[in-house]
Amino acid sequence: MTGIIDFIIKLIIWPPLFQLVLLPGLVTALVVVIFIIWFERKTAARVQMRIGPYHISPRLGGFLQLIADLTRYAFQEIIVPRTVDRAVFIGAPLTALVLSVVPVVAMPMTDIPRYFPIPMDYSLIISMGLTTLSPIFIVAAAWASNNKFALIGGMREAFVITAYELIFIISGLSAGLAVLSYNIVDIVEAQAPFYKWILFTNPIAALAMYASILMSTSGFPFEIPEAENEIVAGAFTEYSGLMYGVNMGSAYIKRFVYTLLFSLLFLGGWAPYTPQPGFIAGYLIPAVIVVVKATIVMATISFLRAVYGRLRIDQALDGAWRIFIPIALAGLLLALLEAYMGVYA
Amino acid sequence: MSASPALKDEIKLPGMDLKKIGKDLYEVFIGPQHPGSGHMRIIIRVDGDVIVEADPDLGYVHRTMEKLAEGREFIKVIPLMERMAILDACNITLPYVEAVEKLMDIEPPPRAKYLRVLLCEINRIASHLYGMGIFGVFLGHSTMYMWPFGDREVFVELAEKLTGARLTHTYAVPGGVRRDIPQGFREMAEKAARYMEKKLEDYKRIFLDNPAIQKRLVDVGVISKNLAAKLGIVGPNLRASGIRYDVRIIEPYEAYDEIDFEVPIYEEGDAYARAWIRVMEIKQSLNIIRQVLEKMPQGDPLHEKFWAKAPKLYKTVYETTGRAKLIPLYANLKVPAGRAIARAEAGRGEVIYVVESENKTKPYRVRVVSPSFRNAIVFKYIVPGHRIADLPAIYGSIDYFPPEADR
Amino acid sequence: MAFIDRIKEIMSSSGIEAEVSEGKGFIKVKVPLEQWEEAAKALASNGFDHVKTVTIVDYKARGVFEVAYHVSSFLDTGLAKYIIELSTEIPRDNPVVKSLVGIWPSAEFLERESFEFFGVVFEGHPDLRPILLLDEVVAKHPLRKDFVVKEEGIFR
Amino acid sequence: MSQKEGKAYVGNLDVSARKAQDLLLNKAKLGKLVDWATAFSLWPVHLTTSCCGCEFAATWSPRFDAERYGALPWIASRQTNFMIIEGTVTKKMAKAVKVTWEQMPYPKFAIAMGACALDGGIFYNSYNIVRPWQIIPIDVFIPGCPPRPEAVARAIIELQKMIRTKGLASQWIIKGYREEALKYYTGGEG
Repeated sequence: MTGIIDFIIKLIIWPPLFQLVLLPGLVTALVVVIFIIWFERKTAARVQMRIGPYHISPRLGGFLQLIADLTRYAFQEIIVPRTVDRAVFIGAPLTALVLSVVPVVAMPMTDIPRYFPIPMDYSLIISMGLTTLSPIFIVAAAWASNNKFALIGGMREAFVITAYELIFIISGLSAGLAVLSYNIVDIVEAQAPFYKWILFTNPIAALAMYASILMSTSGFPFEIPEAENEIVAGAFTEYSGLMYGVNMGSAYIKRFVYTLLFSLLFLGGWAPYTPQPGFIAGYLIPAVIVVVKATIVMATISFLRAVYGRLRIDQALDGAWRIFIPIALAGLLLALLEAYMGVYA
Repeated sequence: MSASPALKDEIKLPGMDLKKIGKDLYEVFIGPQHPGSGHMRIIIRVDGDVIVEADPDLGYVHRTMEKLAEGREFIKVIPLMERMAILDACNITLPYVEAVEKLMDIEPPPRAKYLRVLLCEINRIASHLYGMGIFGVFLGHSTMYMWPFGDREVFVELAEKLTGARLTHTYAVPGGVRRDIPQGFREMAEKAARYMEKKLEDYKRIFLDNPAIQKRLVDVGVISKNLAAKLGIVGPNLRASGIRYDVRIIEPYEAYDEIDFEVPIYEEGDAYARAWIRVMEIKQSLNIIRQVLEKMPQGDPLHEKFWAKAPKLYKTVYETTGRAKLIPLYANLKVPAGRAIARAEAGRGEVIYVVESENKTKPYRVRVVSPSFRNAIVFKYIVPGHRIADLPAIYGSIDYFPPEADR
Repeated sequence: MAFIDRIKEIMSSSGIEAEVSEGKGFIKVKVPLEQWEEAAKALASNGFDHVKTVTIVDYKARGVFEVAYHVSSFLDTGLAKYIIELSTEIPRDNPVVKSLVGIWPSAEFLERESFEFFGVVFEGHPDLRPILLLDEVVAKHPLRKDFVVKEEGIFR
Repeated sequence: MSQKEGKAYVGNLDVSARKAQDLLLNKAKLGKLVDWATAFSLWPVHLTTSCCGCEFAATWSPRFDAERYGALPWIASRQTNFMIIEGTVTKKMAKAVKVTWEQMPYPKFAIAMGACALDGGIFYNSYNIVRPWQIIPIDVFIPGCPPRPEAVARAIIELQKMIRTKGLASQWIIKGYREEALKYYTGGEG
């Protein structure tokens, strides 16, 4: 009997599973997403001279609003229209949800090897590679919906993927290049003093990566694949009930994962703190620090919603290929220079 | 696009008849349940992302006002026509009232003229703010939706103070206006004007000078001067194309010839100019409101023909509280036979009424052509050649209001 | 020279027998049906560049429809303050009139509207379809006087 | 939808979802939670039928801010559960109303706004209008022409109370249908 319990506990704190499901994984992502959507609605309301969600829980300032929305979605009818490709229609969003959280298994949240999910030397490249998987399934879901608006949304998503991925990867790699390592642990450790955050030493790459996060996760002003006034709800037009909740969830989880990577690469990860031995001091605290940093980055993305309108698809692609890719390359060059001069040596 | 040919044959839903519309084209129905359109539908044929053909399908809010007007008394037509554009109620019914006055050969007293101008300008500001809000949300700018809508409440409140109703004022009646100016209105209006001037700067900062918005609007939906005249579009859209046409200066009605104001003109004719022109017009309207309150003459708010016949109680109420109720005389108002045409500059452009009477209590024919209906032609001739994403930008920039177009 | 005389001159120089008279807020130019298009061309060539309304009035007692185009000018500010009512009469049982969309493109939607409300056929209109109503309502031609809705009295 | 169709690929989603809902609502007594969640998450679909849309928009404007009650105007019909009929419904629009209503997933509710939606209002003798209660089931009517934004907010609160006291949402999910709505699926005009 005790053997089984031990096994279960071991399984739960087995780093890959723990990361995927609990700490920066699904559960944390859900909490962060609930907070971020609430924050998004409340800040937008504040900028717009309103109150925002309130009466559901006056003492918490309407914090339960998202829980009510999710519960409502969970119990609504799931409509699967007859004209859709059923298998893909149902399968694609679920796959996208799972794949959107997968990159965290390659992101170490501490420098103690015992708590590494999967010890490897190229964790930066692996995690960036994994992020490219889930958008394909959004395109698939759009195609399977058999709806013109969804199709246009899916096409836009595909265009945007091809544009932002290059920026994302170039700017991510330039963070590693400066440190001369593609191991996230090395990158974070190199940024230990405050002034050595790559955000400060290489702001060009940070800007490019921030822009690519905006593009990839439909943040304003690049909210193009779901431009509601043009193509209704984009790829998710036909989804209802829980299926739509899954879609929305995967979009926000994707944003969360990207910002996790951003805070590891550019914001020093668990920087002011040095992990100590032990589970709490060695894993929980640094992980929470990274999550908090990621949440702050997400909050800035949310705030942009209140400030910007959306661009047109051709303008966004034009900006990506003609402005942000040169910027990302300039960041790479700067990183090369820093590596040559030995800033992080 | 669809699952399989076999499935296609099996499903026969209404409105799903498949027809071939040309190689590489597909048809998208924008509206009526679509966030990028109001209560109308635009059927667009798209090649990739570029619109090849657009066909506006109006009439989703056609409530048969012209027919119903033939069966109602002259005075009851005013609230009926008001429903056409309830956010611009005084402007949209004023020409009707003027046409009836022309038929009856009466002219409202000068104070009534000023009061009408006052409410017209309040309405114009509210209407422009509404249009700007809709424009903002069409570009995905939710703040630009909320700010003008919040500030519109200031002017709705002003109108409510003046007339007693938020939107449906029925303020101008043949021979004058329904109520006089209430106490404390001047201070309120002055405060509102000062507030609005401050907010216009904020709009400029967050919306008009916003690089993302400029990118979306500059050189989008360009209507050249000649094309604008040919298509017969009206209002701010016409003036954004460089044509100095505003009924307030072309054929000054009411007290507009005694008021000093400018009509902003832009030469570009694109969506960005149309956004700017509304801001500048709000500025001018604030200026007009200030002048009206300054220059307003004393006197009765109603023509003496009606005022003399008003019961004594009405006069006492008016003299003590400044509020005049509608005199029952209007119920069976007989209008001499003939035809009269009157026009006015509503928030969205020129509105024109043709009223024909047969010397009865009901009109023989009321023909109204509203600015939005005349602007609807833009969708057919300007939209093609733009991208799908430009459709909301153009739609928002012409400030199209379907109930007004459909009547 | 008064403006009304100028209109008379325009009409007579184009050889059109028009009755020109002054109405309340407009100048009425009544032309015979045969010279309908020429009259429109004469006005258009003199700077009247757009149509404000296409108004049809159903005189059931006389058995005619009066078709009236209210035209004016945007580009010429001298003309802009006048509204010219170009009107003609067509029989009620054969309501056909030449379309003026070729001369004034701004009349396109207005003519479509008149077509559905009165059943007046505008010959030569490029796209004569109902615009506001559903087909089943169009069949009744609702603005004709023989289509009756419940009228209301003073006290309803 | 026949039950066989779905099984071919991924199992029958409808049936399994219904079973799960049944388990949660009947066995786990989650009905109260669902009613609470639905009441505070009434997302009206973007379908403006007439001129009361001005006041509808004003209800969500900063001064009245109906988002306080958790109601967020949403764009696509599939993700909403609430419809406000804003004023007159013309014959042409009635088709759109019906289609939009059918597109929405249950449990769904409707508010009819304005005198025109009650009984035609000022357009009572028009040849081109229908009464919205002839085509979809209405929960709350708001009189007025147009109703003030406060009245719309009041109607939303009223509907929230109805959902929570009568358990409209949970009952609908348990049964799979709603008595009041039934006649609109069989004999209603459309």
